[in-house]
Amino acid sequence: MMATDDGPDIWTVTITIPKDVDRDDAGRTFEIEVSADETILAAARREGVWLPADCQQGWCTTCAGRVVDGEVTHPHARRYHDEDREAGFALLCTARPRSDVTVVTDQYDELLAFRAKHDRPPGNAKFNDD
Amino acid sequence: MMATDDGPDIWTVTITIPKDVDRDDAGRTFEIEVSADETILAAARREGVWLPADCQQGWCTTCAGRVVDGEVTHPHARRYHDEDREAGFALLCTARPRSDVTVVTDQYDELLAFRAKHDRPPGNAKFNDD
Amino acid sequence: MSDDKTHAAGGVEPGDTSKRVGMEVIRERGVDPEELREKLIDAIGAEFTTYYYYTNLRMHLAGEEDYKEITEDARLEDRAHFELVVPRVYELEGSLPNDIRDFADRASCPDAEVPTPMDDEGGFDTSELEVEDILEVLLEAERCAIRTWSEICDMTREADPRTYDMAQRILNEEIDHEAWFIELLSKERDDEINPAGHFARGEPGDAPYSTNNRFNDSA
Amino acid sequence: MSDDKTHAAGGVEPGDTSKRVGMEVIRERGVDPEELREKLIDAIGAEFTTYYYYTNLRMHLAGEEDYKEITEDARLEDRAHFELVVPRVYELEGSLPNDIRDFADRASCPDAEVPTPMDDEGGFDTSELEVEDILEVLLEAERCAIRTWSEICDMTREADPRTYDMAQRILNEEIDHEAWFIELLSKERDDEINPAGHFARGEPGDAPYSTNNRFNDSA
Repeated sequence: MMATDDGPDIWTVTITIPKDVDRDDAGRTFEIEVSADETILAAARREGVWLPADCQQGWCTTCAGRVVDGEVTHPHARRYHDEDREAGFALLCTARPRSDVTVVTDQYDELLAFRAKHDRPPGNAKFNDD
Repeated sequence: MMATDDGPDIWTVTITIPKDVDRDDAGRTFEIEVSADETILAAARREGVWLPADCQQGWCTTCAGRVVDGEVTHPHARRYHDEDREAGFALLCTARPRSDVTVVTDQYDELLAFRAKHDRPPGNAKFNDD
Repeated sequence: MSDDKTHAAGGVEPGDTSKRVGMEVIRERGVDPEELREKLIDAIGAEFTTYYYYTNLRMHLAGEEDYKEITEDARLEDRAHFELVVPRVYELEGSLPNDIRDFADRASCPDAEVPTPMDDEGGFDTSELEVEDILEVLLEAERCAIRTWSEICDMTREADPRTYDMAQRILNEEIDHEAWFIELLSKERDDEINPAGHFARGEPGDAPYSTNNRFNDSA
Repeated sequence: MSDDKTHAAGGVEPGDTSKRVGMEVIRERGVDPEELREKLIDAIGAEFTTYYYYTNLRMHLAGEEDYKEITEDARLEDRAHFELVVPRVYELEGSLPNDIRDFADRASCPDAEVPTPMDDEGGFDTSELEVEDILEVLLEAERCAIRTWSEICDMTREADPRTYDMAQRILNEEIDHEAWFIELLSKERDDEINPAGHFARGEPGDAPYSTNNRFNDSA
């Protein structure tokens, strides 16, 4: 955490891109500063790290990631459940840091399967297992 | 039951109209013959007893009744649940007799409330209790 | 709408906007406008869901251009029915459900699904699907709609000329639709000639009886 | 579609209808057409649900005829977007979900509900509802749509001119819509002049960029 006299706290967010994603930055790790009232996605894109996203309202789950260490909050997410949090999932488009944080990106498929398992959208609407 | 050499069995269906419905036949009881491959609704309307109905596909529940005695089957109902049966509800538009039967008509409001209590449509879509 | 509004029939004070003469005249004639309104919501729920479901059904009438185009007419006309009656729901102090899933759940007719399971690749398993199976779903959906709008004609005939007018216009088209699908299913399944007896629509979804606002081609 | 169809890029034998050159050219250029198709279904799920939700939102902009008519434009244009892209989903060997509730659940944008609870009489409790609350829901729905179609432009720009063309045409209208609602919300909430800079549509839901088939006024 950086000391700031004015404005919100600023935290260090470590972003790990999985090795197997189909982008140039696969396998890389970035460290960025994110203020407490900024989303991890917006901060990353500002710093030139292009994380996947779509609605940016915490609904579609395209931006799903996993929190490996630290704490985030999702004040404006439209579809984020206690069980998502307990399983370590975050929606990076709405997630704001509340401590120094380490996240792994590109967890859309994983969250979709998790949601389907818990009979939650959009996972249960995407798999034809009925 | 009437004896028949050819065709399906024919059963006696006793239809009781509740006293408090807003129709001329409120409080009356009718006895009609219904063959095993005919619905109670169709037989009643054929005999001039105008029971309420809408979709006539066992979906909308407008024709809901209660089986007081005897047995019916719902081979073509689109939305009829085990718990409906256990609670004595029938959808008269699709219900066919499997014995002599006594039914009470005009149970739409009751079935709606029952469905809502069990979080089933259309009851849960009609009450704004969320 | 205040909670203490009474629903007894009768007088509306000058300038009172908490009551509508357009509803009280119905109540005075023995029909509960709130009950009618809720039935209208159910009925247009079915029009709205068939608009959706007919999209898939139409597409799967593959290789049958004539069936596809007739289904497209029915699809767009059902949408026109939804558009026609929504304002009436509001006039009767109602609204559409705040959740589209509730709208589907309370629709007065069944979901008109493609009668085959989905496969694992995002489409339908069409290996066992026959054209006549689709035509039968379409036919039964139209029959349900005929029953619904006939019920609404019954409810309104003596008490509510405005809703009756809408209901009979929609019913006109639903009866057209049943006749079409009886013709097509009879020929396809039974090789039987069972004419609908209509001329073709001018353009897809022409809705000759029910279209709202001729100046607005999108309705 | 047989189960053993391979998805490797490459040759399509003469007369082979189990593969589509229209998909293989996309795959050869590095985009997975199946993944794209599923994203298109999500995107038009949002267009379809906003078509529904804007009906209620529009009605509740009571007494604001100008806001109502602009919302009606957006409502009918979102419907046109759904109509425009459905055929593309099929071309890419997909279909709409067989349950309308699944379509809503997988929509890429949130339900755009009227931002007030329903009351016990079948309508909304409007006692605390402000015009600006509705305009904000509309604005955020348009912003979501802009993000979605921008993503689809990104996915298709180098590989799929046909889908790219649709996406950019829809995006054009979504950007119109955001500008409208920024203008209206700025004035209503902040008494601030923030012009959209557009001329009015010719008729409700004109969809100047996205309308499919000009010969079919119903699309």
